[in-house]
Amino acid sequence: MQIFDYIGYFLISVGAIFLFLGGLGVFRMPDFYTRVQAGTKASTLGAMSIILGVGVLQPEWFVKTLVIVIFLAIANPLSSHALARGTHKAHQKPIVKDEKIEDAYEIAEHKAEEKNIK
Amino acid sequence: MKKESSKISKFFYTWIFLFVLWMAFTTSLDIAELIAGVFISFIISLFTYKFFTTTGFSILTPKKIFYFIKYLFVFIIELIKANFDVARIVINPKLPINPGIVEVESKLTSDFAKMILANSITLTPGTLTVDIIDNKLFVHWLYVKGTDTETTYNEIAKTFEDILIKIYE
Amino acid sequence: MQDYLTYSVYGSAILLMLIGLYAALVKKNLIKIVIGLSILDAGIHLLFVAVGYLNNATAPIFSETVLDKNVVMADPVPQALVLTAIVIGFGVTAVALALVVRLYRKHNTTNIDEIKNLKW
Amino acid sequence: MVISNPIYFIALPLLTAFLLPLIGKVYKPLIRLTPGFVFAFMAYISFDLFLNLEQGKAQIIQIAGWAPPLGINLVYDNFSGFITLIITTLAFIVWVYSYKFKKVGFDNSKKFFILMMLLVAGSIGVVLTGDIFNLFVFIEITAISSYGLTAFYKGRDGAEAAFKFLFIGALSSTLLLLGILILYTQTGTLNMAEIAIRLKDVPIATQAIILILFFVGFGIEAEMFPLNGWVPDAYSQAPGPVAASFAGMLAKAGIYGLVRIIYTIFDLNGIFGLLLIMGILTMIIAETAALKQKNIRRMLAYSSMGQMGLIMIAFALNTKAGIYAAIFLMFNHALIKTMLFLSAGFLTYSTKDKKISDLDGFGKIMPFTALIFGLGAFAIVGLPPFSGFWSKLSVLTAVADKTYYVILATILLISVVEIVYYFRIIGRLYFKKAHEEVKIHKPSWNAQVAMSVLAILIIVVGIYPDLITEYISNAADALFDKSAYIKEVLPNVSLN
Amino acid sequence: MDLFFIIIISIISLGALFGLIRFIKGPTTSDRVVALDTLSAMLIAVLVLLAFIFDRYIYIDVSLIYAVLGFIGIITIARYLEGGI
Amino acid sequence: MGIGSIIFLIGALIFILVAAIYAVIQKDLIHAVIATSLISLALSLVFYILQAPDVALTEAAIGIALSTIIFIITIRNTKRYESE
Amino acid sequence: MKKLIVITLLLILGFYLMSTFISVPFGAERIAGVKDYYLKQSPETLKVSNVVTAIVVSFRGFDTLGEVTVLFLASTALGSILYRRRTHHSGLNPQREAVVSSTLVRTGAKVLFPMIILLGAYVFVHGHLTPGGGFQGGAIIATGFLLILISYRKFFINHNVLTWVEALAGTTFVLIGIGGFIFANQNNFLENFLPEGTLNNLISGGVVGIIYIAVGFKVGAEITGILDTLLTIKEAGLNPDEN
Repeated sequence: MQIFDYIGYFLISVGAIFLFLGGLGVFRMPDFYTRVQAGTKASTLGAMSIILGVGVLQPEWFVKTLVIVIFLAIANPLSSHALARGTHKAHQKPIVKDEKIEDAYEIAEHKAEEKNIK
Repeated sequence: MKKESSKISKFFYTWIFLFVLWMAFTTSLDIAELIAGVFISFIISLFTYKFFTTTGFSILTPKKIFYFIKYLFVFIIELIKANFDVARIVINPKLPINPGIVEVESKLTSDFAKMILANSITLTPGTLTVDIIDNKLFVHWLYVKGTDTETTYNEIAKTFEDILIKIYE
Repeated sequence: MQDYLTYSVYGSAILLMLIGLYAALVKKNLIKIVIGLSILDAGIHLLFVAVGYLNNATAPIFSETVLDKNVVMADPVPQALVLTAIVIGFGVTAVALALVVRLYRKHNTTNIDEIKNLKW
Repeated sequence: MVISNPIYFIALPLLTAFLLPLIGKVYKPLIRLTPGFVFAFMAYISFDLFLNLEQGKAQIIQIAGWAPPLGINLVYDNFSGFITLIITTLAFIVWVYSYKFKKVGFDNSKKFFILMMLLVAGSIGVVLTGDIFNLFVFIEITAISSYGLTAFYKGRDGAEAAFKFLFIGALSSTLLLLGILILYTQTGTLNMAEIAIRLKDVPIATQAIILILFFVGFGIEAEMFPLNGWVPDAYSQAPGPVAASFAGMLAKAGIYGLVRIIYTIFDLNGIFGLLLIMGILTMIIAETAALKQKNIRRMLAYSSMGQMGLIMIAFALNTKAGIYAAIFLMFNHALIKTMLFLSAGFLTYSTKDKKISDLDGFGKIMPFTALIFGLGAFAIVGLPPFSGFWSKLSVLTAVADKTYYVILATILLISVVEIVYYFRIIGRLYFKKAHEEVKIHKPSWNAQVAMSVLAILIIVVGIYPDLITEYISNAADALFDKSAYIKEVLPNVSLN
Repeated sequence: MDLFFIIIISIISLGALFGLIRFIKGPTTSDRVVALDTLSAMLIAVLVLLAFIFDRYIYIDVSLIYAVLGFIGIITIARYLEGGI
Repeated sequence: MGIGSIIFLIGALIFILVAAIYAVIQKDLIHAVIATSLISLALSLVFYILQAPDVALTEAAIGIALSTIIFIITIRNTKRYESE
Repeated sequence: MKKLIVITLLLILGFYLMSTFISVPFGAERIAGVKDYYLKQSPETLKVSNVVTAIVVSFRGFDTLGEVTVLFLASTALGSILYRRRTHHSGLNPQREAVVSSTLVRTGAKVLFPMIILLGAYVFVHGHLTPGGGFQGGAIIATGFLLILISYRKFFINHNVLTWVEALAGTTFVLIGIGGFIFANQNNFLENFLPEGTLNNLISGGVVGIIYIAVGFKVGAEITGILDTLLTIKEAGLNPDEN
């Protein structure tokens, strides 16, 4: 069972590094949207990796760790998405480096509003 | 879109799903636990089956299960690949990014499939679903490679959607 | 090591209580006062659980791996009391916030200096 | 034995409160009737139990079948039984008074009675329980139901009063919790009798800290001096019967908890001095503040605080005579203040500000209610032949026995102040001309019955104080004899 | 083996510290919520890790519940931001 | 208690204190509420390390979602900013 | 100035508290108290593996009754302090209602809701075996309803059902207590009158599990009621005075 141990420890190490990168990403990125990108997702992967690592190390725990991972995989992107949407609706726009890239979502919202007014 | 499955199929699907989840929670084959699980999941599915699933058992054909497993693999590979991508960006002192919100058109019709697609897009770093209006996904992209629908579809959604269509449509 | 932990855990719990008390006593905003009260509650819950901890103890739950009666277990009594206290605190917070909403409807402000029909 | 068990004092009101919303769905008038049946039944049980309780004995009720230091236990002895008797009787009378309460309709009367029911249950729980943390839980129950009841009327400034109450209440209950925690760390138990045994080994400084925390915790409900800012507001903004039950039940439960802790658990000499100072401060400040009040409800509230101060002084004497006097005062204060609040509620029913000056000439307009109010005023300042006289007399003799002459003089002086402000109202009631176009609101028959019962009780006790003095002296014995309490709760533990 | 976990724990703590700094700095509400989200994901992992270190299987329930409930708090705040509640 | 747990314990305590001070001084009430949510988060870690999973669970269930939302609903019914 | 006085007072309080708590060092062995009985009695007599649950529900069950009452009281008091809408979404702010949540959140809520309820049920059914119990399970269930309430603003919680669940669960608790009064050996309130079963089994602990289930239902219904009341406060205007 040596091999499983190695896999488990490897997963835990990778997870810890990703959690660290998640924190760093949240800290370093320039605006909210990029922070969500870097932060919550890296930390989600990190968390999933650590949890699975523990599951591999302790085979009896595996099923439950899997359940946690699945919940995380459904719930965490949802919350990131909801947060991004809420922030956008609160008129906080993403920064763009390239002026040519237009905010497609804003345009679509404007269209919808115009439709409503008509 | 296909027509919805019958109530009975939906109900039993919910019931069995919840029961399996219960077994995962308890991780025990004790007879009392199993009976409690059957009972509790029965009660919960009584008032939730109407919205828990639209497909019922029709989703459980061998082909679809096979594609689902394939999807999981593709997803995990994408996840790892793109995470290292983000790691590269975060560690790089210059932060090489070119962010923007782009539009992606999806061919999926089922709400649940759209959720899976959007979650997958969100979880693969570099992209974040901001909203869905009808079949248009608005995605925040860390390094925009083009704003026309074809590029965005190919770059962001194609890998996932090819498989999802086979499962849900 | 032990002294160090004693000071840090109890000290921060007491500090947390004092911060909450400070907010509750000094702040003028009703919601801030309620936040202060909930921080005060949090501090006291922390103190309870810290008192219940014993060196090298495990949780007071006899399960698969811990059926052996010689295992050191954390004191279950403060934990049980704190469960009650948390739920009671939640109830009080809910009532307090409902009162805040009522006061706001009537006076159109959440500043206690401006609400003084009854002489604060 | 199964029917008359103290557990019903708590279990029954809780059960009824839980069931009341369902009962309302079956048949709406039952919402008003059921509480009455329950209160009547409780009053019956409490008479039955109290009259059958031998002197110096206590009935220990174990909960969940665990013997006292392990489980929670209720202690029904002469003292707690007497207070329970007062509370249950008053609960029934207040129900009679408020039976037709609320023209606003079914939903509100449901909430009112649920909150009222739980206020009664909580107060009785505070009185009966023998476990320190359980005491905290019941204090929270009484506190939250009082917040709800204080803010019950939407039109008044109830929410403001309730928030003030809640603020002070939440702070002090947190400190009480802290005191319980320190007590637990020092003694390792939560049972009051066992704490009393083990507290001997605890350093005095720690005991003092615990004591101060407890003072703060109970002081709020006992209306003790620095913590009674909520009292005038809550009393004046709450619905009439609620103010009456605050004076009759909440304050009694608070002072009961305080003296139970002081007499049964602690063994410090400094306590009584502290309580004495607090009592004097409370009394002087409250009574002088009462003199200035224009709102009758606020005046009654301050007067209530003053009476609580007097009760504290009597308890602080640490003699049997003092305790006797204090319990007698509690009894009288509960009955008379309830009566005053109930009648004042009708006197000022249709005035907006409840001002004292609005009462001019009401003696002729509402003769019955004004008479009741006058009776109450006479009784509370301690004039013979009402029951208040005897209690005041016993307080004075108890103080004189201790040779605290300065305090004696203070009490007498304060009594004069009391007489001044009460008689001012009586003067307005009977010797002033009525304002023109006063709207009056005749008390309904049930309110009249409630007030008459209280008045009759006061007069009967005033004429034959021997009716209850024996019980009160038993109650005083029960409180004073700490070792008996411990022996009853923990029969297997030898003292010393 | 202890050393391994100490290193892992230190790395995670460092990451959490960055999250805390972001939380304090803000500048907007959303940024703080992102920090909270990241921290709660870290917490879920940490709870499982600690359950392994303490070797108590039943502790995992706490982590499971955190995974389910943590995101509801975030969604609530998001709904507040978009003006939905 | 192992050294790893102690690192987390001290770290969480620092988190709690910083978040508490932040909650008190912050003028934007929403931020203050998010800070209380962070307090609950760290507090439940502390409870967990102090071998009280029951309490950690309660703190998680009540502190993280329910307590936060009742505050937020209140704020949206009143004012968001604390005035001077 | 006021701040300075408060800070000084608080520092004095803090100093005294600290000096009190120094006498009980963190983690050191304590004075022998009731906890040793509890740790012994709970697995042996009561057959409940989670000692905290045993204390909360059996040894100090009266506290729990009080605690449930506090929540019930809070939800009643909330109802009397605030007005709730009578009928289906009248008096709600139409602007807020117009901001629908995203399709993703709504789909996610649909899928996750049954799982959250199941998790809550798992937590309170296993209160005597694993961490958690009635309160935690109830809170989880309420959070599940919260998810639905914030994703679907038009979702209408049937208060009749809540009332029934709440009343029946509370009644069950008290009736189990009275059952102990009638059926148990020593005729005590809340005493266990069912067989204890074996340790670490779902069916163990006698009435403990049943009480915790009742508590779970009651807490769930109460907190859901509180949340719904708070979420649907009328936007403006109080009813005129009733004196």
